[in-house]
Amino acid sequence: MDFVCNFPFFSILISLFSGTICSILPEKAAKAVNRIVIAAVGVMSGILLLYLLGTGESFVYWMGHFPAPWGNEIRAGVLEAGMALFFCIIMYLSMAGGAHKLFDEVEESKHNLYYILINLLLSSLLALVYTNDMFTAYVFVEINTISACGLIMIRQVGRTIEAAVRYMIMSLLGSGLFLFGLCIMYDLTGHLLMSNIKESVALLIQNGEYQIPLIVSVTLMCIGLCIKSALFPFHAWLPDAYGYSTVSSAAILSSLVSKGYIFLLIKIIYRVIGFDIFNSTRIIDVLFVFGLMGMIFGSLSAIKENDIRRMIAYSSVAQIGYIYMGFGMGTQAGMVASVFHILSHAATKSLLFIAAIGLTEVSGGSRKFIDLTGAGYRNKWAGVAFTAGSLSMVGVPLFSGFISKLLFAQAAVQVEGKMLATLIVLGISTVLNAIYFMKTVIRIYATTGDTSYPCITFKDMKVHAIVLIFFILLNIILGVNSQPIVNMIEQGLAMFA
Amino acid sequence: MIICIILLPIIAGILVPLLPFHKRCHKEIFLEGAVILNSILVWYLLLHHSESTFLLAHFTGDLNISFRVDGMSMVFAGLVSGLWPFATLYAFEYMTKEKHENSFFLFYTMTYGVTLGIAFAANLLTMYFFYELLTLVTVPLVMHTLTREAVLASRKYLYYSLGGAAFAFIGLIMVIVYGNTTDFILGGVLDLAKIGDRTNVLLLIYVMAFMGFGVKAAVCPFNSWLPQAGVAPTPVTALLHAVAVVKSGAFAIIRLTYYSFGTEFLRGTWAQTTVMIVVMFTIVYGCSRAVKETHIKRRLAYSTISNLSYILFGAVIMTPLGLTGAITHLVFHAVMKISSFFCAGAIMHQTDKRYVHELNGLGYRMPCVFGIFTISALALMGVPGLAGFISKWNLAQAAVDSQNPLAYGGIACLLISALLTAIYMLSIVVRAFFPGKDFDDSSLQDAHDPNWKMLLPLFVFTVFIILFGIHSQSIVNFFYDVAAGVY
Amino acid sequence: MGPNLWINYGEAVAAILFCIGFTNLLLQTNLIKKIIGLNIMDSAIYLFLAEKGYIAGRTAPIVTDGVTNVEAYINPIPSGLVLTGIVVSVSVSALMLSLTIRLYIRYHSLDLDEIAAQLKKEGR
Amino acid sequence: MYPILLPILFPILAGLCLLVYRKDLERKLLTGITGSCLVITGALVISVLALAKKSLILFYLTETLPIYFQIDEISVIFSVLTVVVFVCAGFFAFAYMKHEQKEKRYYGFYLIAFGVLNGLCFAGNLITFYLFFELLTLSSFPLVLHTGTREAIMAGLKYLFYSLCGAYASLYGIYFLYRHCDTLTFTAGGILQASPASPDGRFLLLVAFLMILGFGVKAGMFPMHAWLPTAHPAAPAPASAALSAVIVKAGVLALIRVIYYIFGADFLRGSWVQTAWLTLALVTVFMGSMLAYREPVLKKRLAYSTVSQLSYILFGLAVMDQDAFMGGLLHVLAHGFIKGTLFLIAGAIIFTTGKTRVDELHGIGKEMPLTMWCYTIVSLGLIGIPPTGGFVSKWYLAIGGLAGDIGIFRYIGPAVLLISALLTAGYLLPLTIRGFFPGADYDYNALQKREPARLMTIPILFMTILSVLIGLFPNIITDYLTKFVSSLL
Repeated sequence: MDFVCNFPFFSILISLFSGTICSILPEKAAKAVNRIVIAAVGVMSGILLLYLLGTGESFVYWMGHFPAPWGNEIRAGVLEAGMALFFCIIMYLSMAGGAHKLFDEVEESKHNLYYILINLLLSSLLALVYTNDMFTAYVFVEINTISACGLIMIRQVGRTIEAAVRYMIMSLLGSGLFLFGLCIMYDLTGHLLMSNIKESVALLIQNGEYQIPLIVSVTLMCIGLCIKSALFPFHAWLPDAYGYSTVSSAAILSSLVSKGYIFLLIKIIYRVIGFDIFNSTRIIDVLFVFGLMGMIFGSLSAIKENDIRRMIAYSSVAQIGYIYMGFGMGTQAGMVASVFHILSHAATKSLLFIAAIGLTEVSGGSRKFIDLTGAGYRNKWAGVAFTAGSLSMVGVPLFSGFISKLLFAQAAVQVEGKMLATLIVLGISTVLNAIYFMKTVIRIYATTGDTSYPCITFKDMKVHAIVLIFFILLNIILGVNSQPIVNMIEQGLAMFA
Repeated sequence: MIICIILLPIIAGILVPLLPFHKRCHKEIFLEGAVILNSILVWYLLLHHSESTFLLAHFTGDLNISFRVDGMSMVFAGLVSGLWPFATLYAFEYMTKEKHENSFFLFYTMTYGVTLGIAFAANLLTMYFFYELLTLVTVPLVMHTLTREAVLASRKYLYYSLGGAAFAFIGLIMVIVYGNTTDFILGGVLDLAKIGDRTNVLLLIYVMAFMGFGVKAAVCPFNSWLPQAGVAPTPVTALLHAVAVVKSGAFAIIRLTYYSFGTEFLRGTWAQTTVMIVVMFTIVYGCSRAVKETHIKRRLAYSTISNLSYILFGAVIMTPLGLTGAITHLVFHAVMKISSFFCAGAIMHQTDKRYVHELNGLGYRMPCVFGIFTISALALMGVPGLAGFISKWNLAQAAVDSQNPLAYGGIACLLISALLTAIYMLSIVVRAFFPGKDFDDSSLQDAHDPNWKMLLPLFVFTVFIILFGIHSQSIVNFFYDVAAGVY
Repeated sequence: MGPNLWINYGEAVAAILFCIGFTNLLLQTNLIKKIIGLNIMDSAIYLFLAEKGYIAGRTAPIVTDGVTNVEAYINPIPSGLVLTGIVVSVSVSALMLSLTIRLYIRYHSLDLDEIAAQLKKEGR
Repeated sequence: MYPILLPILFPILAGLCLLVYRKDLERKLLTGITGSCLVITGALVISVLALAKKSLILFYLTETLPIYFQIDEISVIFSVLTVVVFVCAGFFAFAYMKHEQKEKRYYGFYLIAFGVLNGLCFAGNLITFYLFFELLTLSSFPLVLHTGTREAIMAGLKYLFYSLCGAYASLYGIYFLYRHCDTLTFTAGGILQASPASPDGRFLLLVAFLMILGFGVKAGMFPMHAWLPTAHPAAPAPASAALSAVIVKAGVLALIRVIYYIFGADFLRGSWVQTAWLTLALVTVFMGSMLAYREPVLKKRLAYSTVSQLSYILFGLAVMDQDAFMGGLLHVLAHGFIKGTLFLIAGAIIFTTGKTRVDELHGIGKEMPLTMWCYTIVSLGLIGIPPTGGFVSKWYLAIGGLAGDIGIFRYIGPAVLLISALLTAGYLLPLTIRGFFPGADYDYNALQKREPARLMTIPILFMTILSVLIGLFPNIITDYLTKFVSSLL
């Protein structure tokens, strides 16, 4: 086994321990450590990705050299490594882009805490990505929840605490369900390692035994993860949590945390239940319908919203609907589209959050649309970035959003019964997206607006601007050069099976 | 070569705010030079084009951004490149009274490149890409005055266009999935074997895509953005919202119908009936709204709505003759409408009058402008000897030839619309030239014809209106060849 | 499934308890009651796991008296899972409680709806 | 080079020059120019009719659509009428328009309309015809709204939109005809190949009906006649004369061209279209007379009379019989001269007395005896009393009607014509009676001779004489026409 194969384990471990270290370091050092860790994990994931692309096969890493079914395992394929790399990039950029806001909004003494939470979050995300063990997944789901909750409430305002409580409650409901489903699954199969469960499930299906408990178990796990990733009817906690927390948190939460759960769901679908078995259940239809409804209702709520951050948050609901719609199609192509949309949405949504903060800064800190009038002239970079993000969301070619729409639509055509519904809802949702995003874009360029607000030039916000540029580039890379990425996703999904 | 043609105006546009021009006339010379140079290049390319496809970039899978010169693109690119230098010249004079000149010329010139991109697109994806881009670069132009009205109009314009594109996108997907290729091939690219029994679904998608692209072509019920967008400066309204933008909607529909879905597949189906009814309704609807409207530019905008549907009517007849008619009207209407819009702009620029009832007696003060306006009005009505008659003739012949009873009704719609056109255009002319017995023209002492920068384009367009009217043979033959796929 | 339910009454009880906890966590407006609901829910799952791991007539998987025969003990993995679960549950409960305290200090209320109303009044 | 174009282009260009020339001309100069233009044009027309080559293809609009001119017998009749009426009414206008504003504009459009009418007469195919038909509308509506009162402008617009409406309805037909004929060149006997029974033929019948309705608008046929009574009174009197005598005849010419030269009488004979057309024509004849009978304003009364009389002609055409057709053609000439004269007289009366209503005109015959004598003579002509022009034409119409293969209309037609003739007497003669026999209470002391200026009386007199001459020597015309009419039918 190559040395590279240790990287998944290393990256989880580094981020976990650096979190602990951060608590005793001075603030500056903690920040440095945090950045270095994220970068290092990113680099490791990159190397791992290259390595896996080279070998073309996934590998299983035995923790403590206990073989299955007793030991705990880590498994790395192209998709896992790619996700890890992507998460690191987004996280790094979000941290850098929101750093200045962090100082304004969070008490001095709590900065260390913030870095701890970020590191913890990173480790839990990585664990969710890499683990091959269901119970480990559960534990890290909880860790993820706790650290995410911390990220929300680190800004000590009434709203955020309340949002954190709500987030916590919903998450606990979700993880409770997940755990229960997991227990039933364990009861049925006697295994906790994904590959072993899959074999047993296949056997059960073959023998026609325990169908109902199996379905119940899968359903419980699905619902649990849906709640946690804010699929449409379970999204009530989301706008406050994303809307009021500090900007880095919002960006990370919306683009990474919920995506971590979704990724776990993908793993469960492929590696635990088996893609075909999952598709033969009715669950996908339910997911499909909820996905479609999420696309519409999320956008409708966003149109009604009068607060730019909350609007973006609602837009997340719609975008998550896209992803679940992709699951619901029950085809390989749909899955590829969903995974691509995970990437594309992550890149775009964090861009939007970071750009929005730039716009509110030059509007007296207000996030109401009326105050944002002309903000695009006062903060040019943020304006351009927000426009780019919006266009991507609307699905203008060149940006990543277009490709994911393209993939979704192409996937939809292959599914006989769901084609028309998907295409029409896709169209309507694009119109709705156009309405609220373009409304904002026009608003920020409408008039020169209130001249009493300061203008910000490139010098005043170098880091912010550079981060935004990177985000836009990321978006365009996803949009223009999508074929290799799509190939990679396909390869990764193939490795899952 | 093609890429250079598309990029040149975009770069020139971007340079406008960046270069330090000492005098306004330097800027004018720079811009006009760039535009003329580009037009010359375009014509050179059209006359020496090769069949080959120029591949710019792979997108995903076998989707790519590529360009090619074929018959339709020759028509559209030739039209656009012919009109743009004149419109730019006109804009110089017009914009002396408006603010933010630089940003105006930035986007105005960029639009040229983007429109050419639509014209030269070799496949549906490329066209879709430039189509979206066109929306984006023209929004700032609509918003240019930054008044509340302009902001609302641009918002609406964006919603409609992007929303329409979303549905057009679905059509694109269908072509990708069920077609052999996305390239434009006259006769369509759909693979009937792949379709199987899903014909009806495909037809539904066609109708959706038609309406989607139809948003730009202001098909009823998606037309209300166009009159509102009239708040933009007149060069924009004239060139973009009478020619470049709206015609690219029609152009896209032609591409979709003839080059992607294929007329063989569509002719005689319920989809054809549906879109034809929509188009016929729009023809009459646009005109009747124009009659009711008293704001000159909005009136012309409604007229554009109706006339665009003439083009679409030709297109949905789905025969080579129909396409010929559509192309003829696409070109001729562009010249007629830009001419009448420029007249309206000249009136606004010289007198600040915006409503029809304010025009009494102006004909004697601005004889050139109103004379030209009269000619374009007559042309739009379809008086023989002017361009409009020929295009209507071709459309009607195509409709008669198609043996489709609905198309016969369409001809009736054309004629009703012609009558309404006479009403709304001639009532302006009559007011201007026959103000009534007791009219006191002392209030109009200051009004006079504009200077040469405005008049030259007008005269040139008028010459073309008459020229096309009395000698259309060669150009219509060319269009017929285009429709038959010779080029 | 009917007779199975009767035979596996332990699991049935666990499921019922889970539902009770779940409902409490979801529907109670009082934060403390919510946390209690959370604990009931978690306990139900532990009960379920313990029930599953139990084999009649054997003892806990702690080596006593040097008996290493596998037959003597129940399945150790569920027990391990329960222990892990308890740890997680404790930490989550602690976090929730601390949040509750913060909210109480700020708004002098434990009722989530009332807090929400106050927040709305605050206007941000 | 193209002599046939001269009578068309010369007045048009002259008119355009007048319009475009921005400064005001001295009145004498203006009338001089206009008058000489009129005379030159008249001479040109006559010489072209007599001398020039009879056809010309000017250029091709589209590949198979030439602008084509051709002179045949119909052209001769209509262009002679045009020349006479336009020259007379033009000279009349020099006196009449003295007090109007913007005379130059009037003469400009008048000349253009003259040229366009010549073009219309010479047009050799349907497209050329349609071109001049549209141009005629456009060049003549400024004449209608010339006075510039609100009423006049509205009347002008009404005229414009009615005419365009009709023109477009016909254009609809042209589109279809073009598909079913190889060419649209006027050919005696028609060029349509299809048989009325085939599906295409059935549709073509509909098309024919539409075209009859459409061109019928110009000819004031019911139900699209409403513009006529509005436009005529609003226009200056010479313009009304030209309008009523010639321009509305363009509709008649159009129907002749379409029915006899494109469709062919055989195609329509016996079809429902013929029945409908006959019905409409007779309804119009009767209705026009009735309305005229009830109308107190002189010019409006004459306008309704025009409505009625034009439908005499249309009836003649609709019968599709040689005699009736001949009658129609004769009536074109007779009515043209007579109605032109009547309108000029009405203008002269308005010009000198300022009175417009018939019941105000007691004793007018004493004041303007020459004028009123002319009035009486032409009135008798219109009623159809021998030996005036109207008698001959109505005679032919009645004979044709009786002989025609038109079922029950064989009886209804002549009867309606007769009733209408009675009504004509009823609405025209009261003016003569009042004018010459003002009654006992007429104050003879206040009487003053106020015969209008020579420029007015001479045209009136000239046209009166012509109308009588037609009645006296109809053979010249009928002989000229007989052969060609038989070739048509």
